Amino acid sequence: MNSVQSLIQPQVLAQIGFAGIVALTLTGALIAVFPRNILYNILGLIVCLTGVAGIFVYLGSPFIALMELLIYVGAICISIIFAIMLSRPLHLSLPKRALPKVGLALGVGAAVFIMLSAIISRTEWQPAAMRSSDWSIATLGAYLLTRYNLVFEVISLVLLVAILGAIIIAGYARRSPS
Amino acid sequence: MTSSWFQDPTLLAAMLGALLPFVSFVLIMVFTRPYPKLSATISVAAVSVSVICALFLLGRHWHLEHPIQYTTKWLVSGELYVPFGFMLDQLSLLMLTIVAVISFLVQVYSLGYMAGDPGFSRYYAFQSLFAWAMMTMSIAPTMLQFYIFWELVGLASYLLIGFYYEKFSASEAGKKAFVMTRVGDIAFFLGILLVLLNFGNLNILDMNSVDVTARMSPALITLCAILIFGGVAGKSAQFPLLTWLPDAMEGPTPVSALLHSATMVAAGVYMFARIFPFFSKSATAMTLFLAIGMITMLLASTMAMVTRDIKQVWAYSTISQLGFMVMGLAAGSYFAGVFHLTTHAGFKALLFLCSGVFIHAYETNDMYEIGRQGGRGLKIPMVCMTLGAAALSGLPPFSGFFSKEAIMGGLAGLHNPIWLWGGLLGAFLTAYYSFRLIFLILFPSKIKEPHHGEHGGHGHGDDHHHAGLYWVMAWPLIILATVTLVLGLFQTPLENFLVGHYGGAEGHGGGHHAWLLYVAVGLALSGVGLAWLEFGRKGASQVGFVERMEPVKTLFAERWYIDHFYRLFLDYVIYGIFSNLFTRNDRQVIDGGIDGICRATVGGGRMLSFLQSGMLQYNLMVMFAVLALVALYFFF
Amino acid sequence: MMNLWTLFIPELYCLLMAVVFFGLAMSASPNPRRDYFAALFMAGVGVVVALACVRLEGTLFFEAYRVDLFSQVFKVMLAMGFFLVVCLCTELNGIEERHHPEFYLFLSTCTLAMMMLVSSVELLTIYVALELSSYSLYILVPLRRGDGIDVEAGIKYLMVGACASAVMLFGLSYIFGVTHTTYLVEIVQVLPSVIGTPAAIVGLLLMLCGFFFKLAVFPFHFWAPDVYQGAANQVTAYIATASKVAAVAIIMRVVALSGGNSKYLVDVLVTLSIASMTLGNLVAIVQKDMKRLLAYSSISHAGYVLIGILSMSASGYASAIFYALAYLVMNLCCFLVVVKVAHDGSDLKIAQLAGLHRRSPLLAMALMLAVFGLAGIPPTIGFTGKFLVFAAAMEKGYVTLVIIAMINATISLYYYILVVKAAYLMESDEELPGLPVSIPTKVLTVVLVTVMVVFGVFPHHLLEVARAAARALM
Amino acid sequence: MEFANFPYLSTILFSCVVGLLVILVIPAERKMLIKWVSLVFSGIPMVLSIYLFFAYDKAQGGLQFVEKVLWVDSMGIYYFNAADGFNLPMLMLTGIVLFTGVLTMWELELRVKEFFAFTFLLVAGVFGVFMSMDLFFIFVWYDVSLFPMYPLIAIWGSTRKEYGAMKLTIYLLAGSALILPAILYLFVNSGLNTFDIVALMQPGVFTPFQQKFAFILLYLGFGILAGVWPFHTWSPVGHVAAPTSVSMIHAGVLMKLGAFGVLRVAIFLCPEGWQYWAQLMAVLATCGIVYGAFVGLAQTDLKYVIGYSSVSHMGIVGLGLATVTVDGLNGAVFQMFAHGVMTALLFSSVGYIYEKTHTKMIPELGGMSKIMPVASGYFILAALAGIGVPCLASFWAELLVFISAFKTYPVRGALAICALVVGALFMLRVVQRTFYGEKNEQFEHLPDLTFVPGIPRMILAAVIVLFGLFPSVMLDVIQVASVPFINGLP
Amino acid sequence: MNSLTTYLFLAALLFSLGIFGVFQRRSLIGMLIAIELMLNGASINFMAFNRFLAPDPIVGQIYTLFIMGIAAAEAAIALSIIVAVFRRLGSINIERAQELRG
Repeated sequence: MNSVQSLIQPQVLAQIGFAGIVALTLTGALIAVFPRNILYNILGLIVCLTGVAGIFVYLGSPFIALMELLIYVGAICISIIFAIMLSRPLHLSLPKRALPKVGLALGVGAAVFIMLSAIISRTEWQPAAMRSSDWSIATLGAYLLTRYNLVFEVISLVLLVAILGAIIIAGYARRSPS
Repeated sequence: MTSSWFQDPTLLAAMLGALLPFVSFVLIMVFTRPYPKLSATISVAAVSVSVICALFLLGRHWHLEHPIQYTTKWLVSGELYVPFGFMLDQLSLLMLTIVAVISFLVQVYSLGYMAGDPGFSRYYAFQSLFAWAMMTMSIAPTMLQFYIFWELVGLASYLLIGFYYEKFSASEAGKKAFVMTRVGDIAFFLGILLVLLNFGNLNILDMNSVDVTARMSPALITLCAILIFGGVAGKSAQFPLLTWLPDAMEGPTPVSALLHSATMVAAGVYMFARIFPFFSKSATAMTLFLAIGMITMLLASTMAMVTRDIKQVWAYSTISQLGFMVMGLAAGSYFAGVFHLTTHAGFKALLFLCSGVFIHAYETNDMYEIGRQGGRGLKIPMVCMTLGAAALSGLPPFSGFFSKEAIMGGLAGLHNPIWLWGGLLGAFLTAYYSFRLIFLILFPSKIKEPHHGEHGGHGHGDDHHHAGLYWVMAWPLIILATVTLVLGLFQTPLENFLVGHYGGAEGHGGGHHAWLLYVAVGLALSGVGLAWLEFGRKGASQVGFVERMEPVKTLFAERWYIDHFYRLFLDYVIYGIFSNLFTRNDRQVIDGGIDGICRATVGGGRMLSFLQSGMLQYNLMVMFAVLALVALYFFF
Repeated sequence: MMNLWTLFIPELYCLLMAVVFFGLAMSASPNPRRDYFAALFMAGVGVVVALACVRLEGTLFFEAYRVDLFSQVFKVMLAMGFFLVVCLCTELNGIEERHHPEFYLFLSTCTLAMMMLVSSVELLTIYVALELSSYSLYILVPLRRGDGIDVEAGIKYLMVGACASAVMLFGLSYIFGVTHTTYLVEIVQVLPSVIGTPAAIVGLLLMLCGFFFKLAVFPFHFWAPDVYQGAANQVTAYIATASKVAAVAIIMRVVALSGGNSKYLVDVLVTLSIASMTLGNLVAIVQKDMKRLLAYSSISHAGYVLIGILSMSASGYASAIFYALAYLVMNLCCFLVVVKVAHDGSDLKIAQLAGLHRRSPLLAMALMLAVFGLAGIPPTIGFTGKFLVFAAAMEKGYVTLVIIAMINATISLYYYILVVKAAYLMESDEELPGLPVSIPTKVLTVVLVTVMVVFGVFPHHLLEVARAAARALM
Repeated sequence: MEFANFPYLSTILFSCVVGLLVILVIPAERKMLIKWVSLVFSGIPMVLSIYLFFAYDKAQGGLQFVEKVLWVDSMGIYYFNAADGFNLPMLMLTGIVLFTGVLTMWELELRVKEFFAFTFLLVAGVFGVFMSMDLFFIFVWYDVSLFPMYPLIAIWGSTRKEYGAMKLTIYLLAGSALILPAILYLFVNSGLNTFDIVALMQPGVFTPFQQKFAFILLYLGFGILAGVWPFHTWSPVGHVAAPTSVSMIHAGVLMKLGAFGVLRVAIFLCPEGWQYWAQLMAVLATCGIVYGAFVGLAQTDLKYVIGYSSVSHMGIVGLGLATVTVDGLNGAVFQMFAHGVMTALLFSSVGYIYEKTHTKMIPELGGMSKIMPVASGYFILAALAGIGVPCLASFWAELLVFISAFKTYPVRGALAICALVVGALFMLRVVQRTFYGEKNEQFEHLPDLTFVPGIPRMILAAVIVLFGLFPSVMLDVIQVASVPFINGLP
Repeated sequence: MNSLTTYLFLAALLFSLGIFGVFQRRSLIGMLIAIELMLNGASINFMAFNRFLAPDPIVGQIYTLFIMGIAAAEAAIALSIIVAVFRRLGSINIERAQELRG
């Protein structure tokens, strides 16, 4: 009983939830990376991104979590799926694995991870002396229109360029020569 | 100095005499090469002026008290001061006169001998060059100037030996002469460098002064003397550098007469005499020179006994006489050596010019052949040559007799009798081989009959023209013959003139041993007699006693295999080992190394370009691996 | 406020250009001449505008954007690069005619992005500007009319670029974590004190990766040869020149953050610099394709520029600025020849240069000078650049580095000479007609050559500008 | 402008540059015009350089005809030209060889415009190095003089020309890979922020260690161009490949650039380094002398022979520099001059023979004296100069070098002197095989050198003989520089 | 457990997995997906620093927001090029794209 009660205590629940979300994220990531079928990968990515959204919630920003779901899961993943679906045979090709390559990739990936872990563990992360606790979305909006005004403008240009480019490259102009 | 240019006749004469031939050389080379007559005229005119100047100087300074020196700056570098100038003393005046006179005679003779040769102008240019170099050398005030013109004399010799450059043997002989004398010259150069560095001065008078012993240790003097003697050995064809001289006979005969008997090769002996006091400060060196002189003399005599080539005989005899002079000087008889040099110049030039007439007439060098073709028909040369041979053999009353006796006297004054015996043996051999030649031409075993006339029948050009040429050649012979006849009588005035200077230098004449006189003449006569027995008398087999002993003959004919040794040395050591090795090293190690580096670089590029395999993912792996490594480096 | 907007004029002008081309892209019928002249005119004006603004100073957008001599000098270079690339577009045969307006459009946006990049002093702005410039180029590369190597080049470019930008982003996050700020001004104050901590230094390093990618420094160079070869000649010219210049600028800004007292960072930069030089030069030796060769040469030049930067002194930065300009001019000169010789827009093999001295002596001479300039032979600006860079490194005592760099320069000479050999010695197999070179092109060539030589011989004024700019950076 | 301040040196330099520009403007078809323009613009430097040589005030000494303009303020770079006893002979040499080189190539028909343009570029660099007193400019001119070699050899050359050209260019420019770091090292460590040699050569500017370090870099860097053993292999290969006038300029002048660089930069700025490394220099130089002579013995290509003789002769220059004495310096500088003229004459003569017979292989020639006596005569004269025959210019140089070398390094000096025998052997061997002996029938019809084409050879021959007879004309000038320099050594 | 380093490790893991994916997936789309993972790793870092260290909790969020925007643009361009690659090469296997090499 005690143990059950302790289980439903908020911190413990939070811990369990956190663990679950981390597990979800990592599982999703693994699925996104390992299987050879592209559709599994994309589903894995969706799972993973959902997990990341959950982590964002844990990090105190439900707004960003929402955005994550909206933009990543909602837009990016969907566009990938569309790309796969629109170009019919894209998902049919299942390239074989080459073990040496996987091994090498694993090695380099592991090396990078070890390097990052070393950095993380060896660094003394100092919090800022003065910390504001203003998490409101209003402030966020205000920031976007003041300090990050330029970036905000520019990213629209980025998106415009990307869309234009996508249209030109993949769009009407590119009929395959055959 | 400049003010006295025209006021001082001595200086003017010396300058004119020494420099005019150079002017003539330049003029001929640059302007008058296409006009042979003009070239010859210029050259002969120049050398005539030189003769006049030389004789004038000799006459003017017959009673010279102190050497006259004129120097001007030639070059200054730091502490080093190289003057150019003239130093006139008895010895140089004598040498100047000898050179000028013989040059003049030879040039006149060559007017006939070289007539019609396509290289006529060139010949006279080189003759002028030689005259200039030799005369300037004779009157050089410092050893450096001496060395410089010594080298130039060598150059002229090279050019003249190789005058008939189409002939391989001629150009080869020229090269050999140059390189071989240069070996000696290097030693000479090192020697004077040592003197310069230790003594600080190369002025001949200073070197000859007693000062030297104060500034240089005896060992050093010995070393310097031996090194400088290297030059003598090279130029005067002393052992072991003697083999170039016989080959040098490839040049035109007048050249042989001028350079390779009378003047140039005597330069070595002249230098010996020039710094005689310096040399005589080292007893060790003097003994060594004595030995070298004797070896040279005997070796050359043996070689002369077996050759059939008329010029070769005189060439070997030249070597042997030079050896004899060196012996004389090394024995301390300053005057005897120089006197022999003087007389030798006369009779040896005579001998060569005579043989030149024969060679010109019969177009062969073989004495048997000349005899067979009626060589004795050429009266003037025949007579002159006999005179010369007699002088060479030291028969009285010819000049050679006097000078030889002087040297013998010097040798007799030495403690060790071996030198004297060597000298006497040499005298015997000399007489033998000279008269071997004379008798072979005079009394050939059989004569081709159809020969007539005095001037041979090989006929190019008409007779009249030919006769003119013959007389052009004959006059110098007559003059030289006269000199040979009378020069011996001038022994005492010459001795006074020369030795007065060095104040009765150490034991010049030695004692006059009367017995020596008889022994020497007797030996010479017995040499002549032996030659008569074997070659001269009727029905003689005309085969010498040496020629009967095949191995000895071969040994002599092959010049004691000295040349073979040099050839082998050159082929195997210089070409085979050094040159070959270095060349290979150059191509394969040094250049190959460089090329190898280049190839390795390109190869490295090729290897690295495999990184860019087009496999994007491997490239990315490299990228991240490097990144990880770089980051890891931070932790260590 | 009016005053503030004037600071932004060059960027605004680029934006205006982009808008104009956007408008042109809307028009139904392709008209290359019109597009070309519009571009030429506007780019020319752009140079004037950039020059006019060179003396401006100030900050914009809440300190996120700084206009100073440093940034303005680079903006002038970018505008010039843009203009010169447009000059090369007389025969834009590598790209389909109806895409010409888009081509100019993306060039404009890319220039705009780079101008913002050199002025940005806030990490996010830098990042976004960098991405904007990259995306424009990603799109430009596969625009080529061709046989498929363009898309291959495009996807490789994009993949490497995306990885690099992800790495950079990761680095940014560490910087943010360590310094708690994203403003360079504040980072500069904090970072030197914490430069010893792993996160700071590795963060800085990872951040640099994104710029190294732009500059094609080893090991981020893999895209360069493929993209140079795969992209249309004019696009390659742009990538090889303007984008490199911007990368140099931003690397300088970032390296300046470390305050110059991190031995580790210097070591890393030295290593990368040597590796870049060596790899670029060695691999260039075996190249057959002119643009590929230039790609490897640009990799090695990235190494040389890094030498100036890693000196982390005023003279070092000044030399790097000078070098960047020199590189811009010389490379453009090379590409001018490439574009003119391969006027049908195809790839240019080195062997195809054969007979150039006969076909067009002027171009041959320009090529020779440019190539010798790249090799660092006086009296070209390339030599002066190298000289300054090495002098700066020597001041810091990096003797070995300078010697290695000089040896590399010698190696590079080999393949540059091969190019000269092709142009001057080889005779083409078939009789090729003379290359018609129009008057404007001649003028352009002569101007470029003159600039190369004159600034090589009289570097004084240019050097003063570079030094002033470097002081502004510090 | 006052006459006394007339910028002679710049005029020399710029007549080359202007010549280059003018040639670039003339259409390529007008070959005769181009040649005449070249002649005029090469004549100006020759006349001026000879004038300067004789106008130099020996009593006053030091630097004269100084032109100094601040060039790059922040780096302390000056456009600083001046003449002293060391560079006047070199300037004169360059003037003479350039002029004769242009005349030698009078018959050229192939790509005339480019040829003369490159030649002028090359020579401008050479003049620049010789007259400049600023490290930066010395390096600039040095490189400028090197890279035109590539096209000059590769386009107009002969045997294995591309290989030779590439090797030569890369090898020589590799030398500058050592020079530039050294120059920068000196610049940085002086703390004076100037490239002005006069300022940098003040005593005490550099520590002994710095001098030693910089000196060896400079010595090796410049030494490559000077043909220092074992970095000489570019020289034979390059010479064989190069066309006549380029060989002349290259062997005659360019190799001197290396030796001059050692003198002007390395020795001037790092005298202590010089003394420290002199032993090594002497060893390498002696190796070069002996080695060059021996390898020359085995060659069958006329130009290879000359190439190796250059190695040997430049070894003499090196030996002179290694002695750290007045005589050595004098001899080295004189030898640079003498060897320059001599080699130019050799190449010029070989060039003529090659042009007519189309071969320069010794076994294929023979008896050339019979066929072309004048051309052969010039070769033989130069060859004789090469083996150190007295009263030809190089004799004096060798004499001085050997005297000082024998004094300083007896063994090495003696070895080098002994190599003279080998040198004589190999030169005479060449002369014998090529010019003497039976004439080769197939060349019988070939014309000899006539007067007008003979002019350049005549000039060179005259210079050899004149300076051989009157060496003090040259040495008095060199003395003015060398004596104070050696006396000022720490 | 719920500490800064946990998040950082998670981010590093995601990042490394992304790298691994980029290396070993031959499908271009697979690589694109892996790159998204890398970007998310960075995002988590930002959010974590934002939560635990930063003085102003807005900045990290804004970064994350912008990363999403950039990622979207990137995905759009990448996908369009991938489609073009597919049309040209008939495959989206990166190993087919090997024409450019050396």
